[in-house]
Amino acid sequence: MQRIGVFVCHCGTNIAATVDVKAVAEALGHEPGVIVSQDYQYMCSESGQNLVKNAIKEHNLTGVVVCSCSPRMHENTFRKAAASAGLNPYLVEIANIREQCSWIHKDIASATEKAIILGKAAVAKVHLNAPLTAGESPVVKRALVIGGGIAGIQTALDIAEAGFDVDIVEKQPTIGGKMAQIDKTFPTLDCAACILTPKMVEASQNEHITIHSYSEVSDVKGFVGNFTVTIKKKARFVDETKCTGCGLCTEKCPMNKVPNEFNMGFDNRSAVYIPFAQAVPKVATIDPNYCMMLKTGKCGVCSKVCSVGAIDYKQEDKLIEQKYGAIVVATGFNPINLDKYDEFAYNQCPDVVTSLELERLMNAAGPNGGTLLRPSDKTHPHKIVFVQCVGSRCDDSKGKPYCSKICCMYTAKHAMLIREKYPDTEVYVFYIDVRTPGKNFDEFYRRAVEQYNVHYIKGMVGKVTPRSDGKIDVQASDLLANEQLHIDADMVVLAAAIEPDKTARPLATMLTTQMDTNDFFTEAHPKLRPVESATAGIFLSGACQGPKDIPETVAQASAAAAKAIGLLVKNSITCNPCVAHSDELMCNGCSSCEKVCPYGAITYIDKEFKMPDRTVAIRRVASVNPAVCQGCGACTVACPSGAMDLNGFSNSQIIAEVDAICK
Amino acid sequence: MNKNLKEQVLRSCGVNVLKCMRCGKCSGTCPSYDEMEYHPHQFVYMVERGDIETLMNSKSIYKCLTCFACVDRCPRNVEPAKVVEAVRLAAIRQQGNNHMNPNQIPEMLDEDMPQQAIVTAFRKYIK
Amino acid sequence: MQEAMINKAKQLLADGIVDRVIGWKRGEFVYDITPAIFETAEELEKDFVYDDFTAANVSKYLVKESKKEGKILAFLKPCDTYSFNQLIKEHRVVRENVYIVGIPGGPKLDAEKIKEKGITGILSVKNENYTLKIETVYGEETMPFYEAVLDKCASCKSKKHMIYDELLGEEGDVLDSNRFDMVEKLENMTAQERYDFWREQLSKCIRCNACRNVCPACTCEKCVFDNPDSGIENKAPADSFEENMFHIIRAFHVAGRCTDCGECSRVCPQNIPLHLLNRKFIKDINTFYGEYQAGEDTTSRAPLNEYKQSDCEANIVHERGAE
Amino acid sequence: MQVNENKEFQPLIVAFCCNWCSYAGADLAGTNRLNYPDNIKIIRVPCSCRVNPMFILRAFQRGADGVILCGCHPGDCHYTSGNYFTRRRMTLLFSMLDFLGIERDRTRVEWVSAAEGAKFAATMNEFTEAVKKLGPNRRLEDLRCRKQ
Repeated sequence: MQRIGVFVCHCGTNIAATVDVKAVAEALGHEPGVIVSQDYQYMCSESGQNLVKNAIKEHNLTGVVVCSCSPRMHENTFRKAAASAGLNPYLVEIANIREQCSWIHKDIASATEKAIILGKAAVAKVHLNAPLTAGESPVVKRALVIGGGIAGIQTALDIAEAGFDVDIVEKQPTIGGKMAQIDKTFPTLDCAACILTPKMVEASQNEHITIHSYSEVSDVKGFVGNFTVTIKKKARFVDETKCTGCGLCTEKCPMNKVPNEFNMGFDNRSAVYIPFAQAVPKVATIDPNYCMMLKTGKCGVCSKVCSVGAIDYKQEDKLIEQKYGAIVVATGFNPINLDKYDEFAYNQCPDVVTSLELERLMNAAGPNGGTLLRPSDKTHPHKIVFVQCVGSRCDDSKGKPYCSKICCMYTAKHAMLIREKYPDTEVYVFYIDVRTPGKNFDEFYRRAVEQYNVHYIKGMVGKVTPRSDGKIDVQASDLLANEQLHIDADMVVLAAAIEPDKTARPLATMLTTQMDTNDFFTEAHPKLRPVESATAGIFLSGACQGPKDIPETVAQASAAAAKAIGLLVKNSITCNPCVAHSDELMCNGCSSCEKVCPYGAITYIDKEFKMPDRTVAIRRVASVNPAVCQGCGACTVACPSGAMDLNGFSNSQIIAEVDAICK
Repeated sequence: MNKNLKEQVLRSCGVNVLKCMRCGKCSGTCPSYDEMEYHPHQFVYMVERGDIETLMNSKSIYKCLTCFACVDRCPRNVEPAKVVEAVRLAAIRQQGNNHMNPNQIPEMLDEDMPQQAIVTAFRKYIK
Repeated sequence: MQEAMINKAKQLLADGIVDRVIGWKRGEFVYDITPAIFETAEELEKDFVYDDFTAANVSKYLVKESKKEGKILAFLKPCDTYSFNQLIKEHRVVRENVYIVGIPGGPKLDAEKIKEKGITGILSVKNENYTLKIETVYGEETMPFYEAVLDKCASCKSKKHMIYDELLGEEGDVLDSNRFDMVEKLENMTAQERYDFWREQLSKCIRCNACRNVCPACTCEKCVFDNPDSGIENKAPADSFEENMFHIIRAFHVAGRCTDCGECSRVCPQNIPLHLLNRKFIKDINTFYGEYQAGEDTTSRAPLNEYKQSDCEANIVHERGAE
Repeated sequence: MQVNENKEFQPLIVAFCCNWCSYAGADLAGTNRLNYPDNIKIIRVPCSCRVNPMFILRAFQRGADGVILCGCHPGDCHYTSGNYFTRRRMTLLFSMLDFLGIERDRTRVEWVSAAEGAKFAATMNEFTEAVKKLGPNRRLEDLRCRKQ
């Protein structure tokens, strides 16, 4: 038998002025199961709470209904009060008779009548409330960072700093990412390598950090605090533990005409290679697409010259399984493919390059040793045209709809560096808008214009035509001068839009995290939870979440680390008990619920059932992980059999409310 | 500003001029640029402002080659050539009573007249 | 065809490829053909039937049968293969335990339509050049074949098998059907006319649950209508609302999963055109969210388990024309 | 439908509001003292996607004259995608009710954010008016309940 207590709050005159609280208490006192019904001036005050607590103890209540302000205001207050009096906090229901009754109605009779109905609905619901206990689930004290660019490195360093083990998975043979390819950074113009490589070394030397380079995540199972991740270590045909990174093999390898991707294909590397001098880990990797030994079985030079015997042509891909409490995604970005923009002649003319290619052309460790030369004839360019917004800010059919954010600043940087080093070179920048929000950013851009005399022209380039004399005709409109220009340039640099790495989408599927239509990971809340994904325990770091420059990336990386640390320091996490649960006897295992769950909280197990005829049947049934479920209830409606129900908002509870209201 | 005219032009070209981000790529790409008093990006902007009579009175509307380079290259699919065509059409429609009246058709019909000629006459007759 | 099927079944049994066969056998009347399990060549010879009245979709039986030991042979018509595929998608059947032989489908006949012509006491029905020669206890009658075709066959959507291990006869094509004509006709009526139409139809419902029991999408371990906790449990409608509710909820539960096999209407003893409710959902799904045919494949997401950010708002229903 | 001339018909309207946006929007309407009719009775659900078509039919069965479902704006769902599923489900359900000849103005989905107290009140005023015009729900009601 239910023993329910009803407590009607006056809220001073807030409620009592338009609702006859005594009448409400009186009416609700006659509801079935209600054995005590009281009203009080301020129910949320200490004495009000004591009234509730005493009634719970005195009448041994099995449920409490408080008719007061919005549950968003004081539900927790009364739940805590109930708990302290020994009643399960989830046996408390609130009827909102202030915001949704007394404050919006003027007529006392009808407001009182409505308040009674709302109270009856709450009483009807509380009849069906079940005591709920928040579950706990342990936290594995280890984090995984996917991607070893500056974002991943920073996140890993910060997590390691807090004393937790952290693994970095990087698909390239070395960590470092895009920043390793960059020459100088804006707006300070310090050397990217000089600030990045110490961090790479720090990461490799940190006792808490394990770097899995040349590896990929191939499977993710589990949930917040307890992920099981399978990492595929691709065969590099070199024993990492033996290789000293001396580089002798790379010098002796006869297959030395492989386009060097680190230098954007402007020079060559050998089939066995170390991407760049400061690579971490500094270990050679054999490229199976080019190695003669692997392809034809004839060669073996590297194995002969290696003094430590690190070369192993028989090496195979290896799968490692590891448990993690938190996962940070830092998969970064790539410039888009420019094939569909014929008008810029990128595929026709070697002297039309992307900005990232220009970084390598200007880099001291690049193909020309830091001297800027035209790729076609290795001559010094005297006129360079920069084109902004190539593929950014486009209609969906023409490119990326978003602003790539970093192009305005790096173009100003390039223009400035070129003017500084080669004052005889004319530099033109065609822009639509110059966007420089950031500390010292606009000053930087103004310096390019005022101090370095870079010609900024408002207008988009319409057509780039390579001419037979080696010059490049750039046709554009100068919108402010209202004229069409032709510039005979020596080089054209395209600020290509950036997009998330191609590995991001399959990864998002494995992680059950959400992505937007551009394949950027979606944050749990755009304002308040910008570094967390909607899936608990998965955090976002760097450009995988949206275009970012280096300082923003590092800031977000540290923020993601802080969030991950906040999770890892806990021994266990308390779960919201208002979660979905499936009645195994009714579940069909049809997978509808799994499809609508935004958190990947539902899995299926094959379970044995004893049938009435004493046989045993194995049936596929859904099982909800209460640590992952957030309690939205999408699955409860997707479930055709009604096996899926939600604690705290069960089908029968809501129907009881409907019935009470519609009586 | 002539609101009806603007509406007519927008309806006949089917272009959403508000999509324009003023990059000027259309004008940067236009082969007739130097022949035109008003350039493709100005067409889009002036139609948006409703300043259509100026365009109609300009020779620019006859200088567009309808090569569609601007349509092809516009990053935001605004399709400026269609706007130019629509203004040109608006100008042609207003050139006196140069439309054939449907009532005039029967007396002009003869066996040999191709169907297409009749349809075309609605647009360009007399001119 | 029947001969070829019996031979195929006997051969597969003899070769040990399958252990059982699900087919059909005749009941009390010639037109009373129901699914049945055969385990030996003798049983097949004796009772296996496949004729113009063999319309029953055996896919649903495979939910149970495929979980038993051994492999079962199932003869599936094109429309049945959609149901089977959908059941694979929902993990309701064990694909490995079923050997599917695709057979040509209908048009199948509706005994009710023959009886409507006043022809009773039917002893046998023969199709001779699309004229039915019907032998009755009162003598021989004839009627045109197409006047006796089942409604579901008259608006057939596909003659192509979506899944099979082996095919008997020729493969057909997906058809351009007129199946939404009646839905459209109803949509064009006024709300009052629609209301009257459905009241008249649904008030005939006797809640025999035939539609639910035959439906290959209704394979729940326990139906919400049998579950006291669901809040809508009811065994028999007490009033007009509950008549409506059962069919609305049932249609909603199979929305996006219904392959439009038409079995619900075929088995309804009261001749309620239940398939129209399902087709309404299919038509809406096609218009609002793009063409979708349940059972066409085994992997795609059902429209109700998916969304696009650009989906239309629910008020599209209110904006569609006047009442 | 005839409306009783003497006494204005007072419809019973059930509003399902998601906890994070619309219920908070309703609270805001209250805080700002924005009136809307007492015909509206709100039921709190965690997300609009928790609302089962059965609940809506149940409300009609028990004598509700209108049901309105409020959730976060598309893209703002607290659970990221719940309201997108709601939108599809309710579109199809409402279309089906319309197909059965139930007056389409008895059902509605409205997106109300936690900041849109004014919109909440306006929506409820408007919806109540619309349902009042339709009169009592005769096409979908449980006769047993009316008899009492």
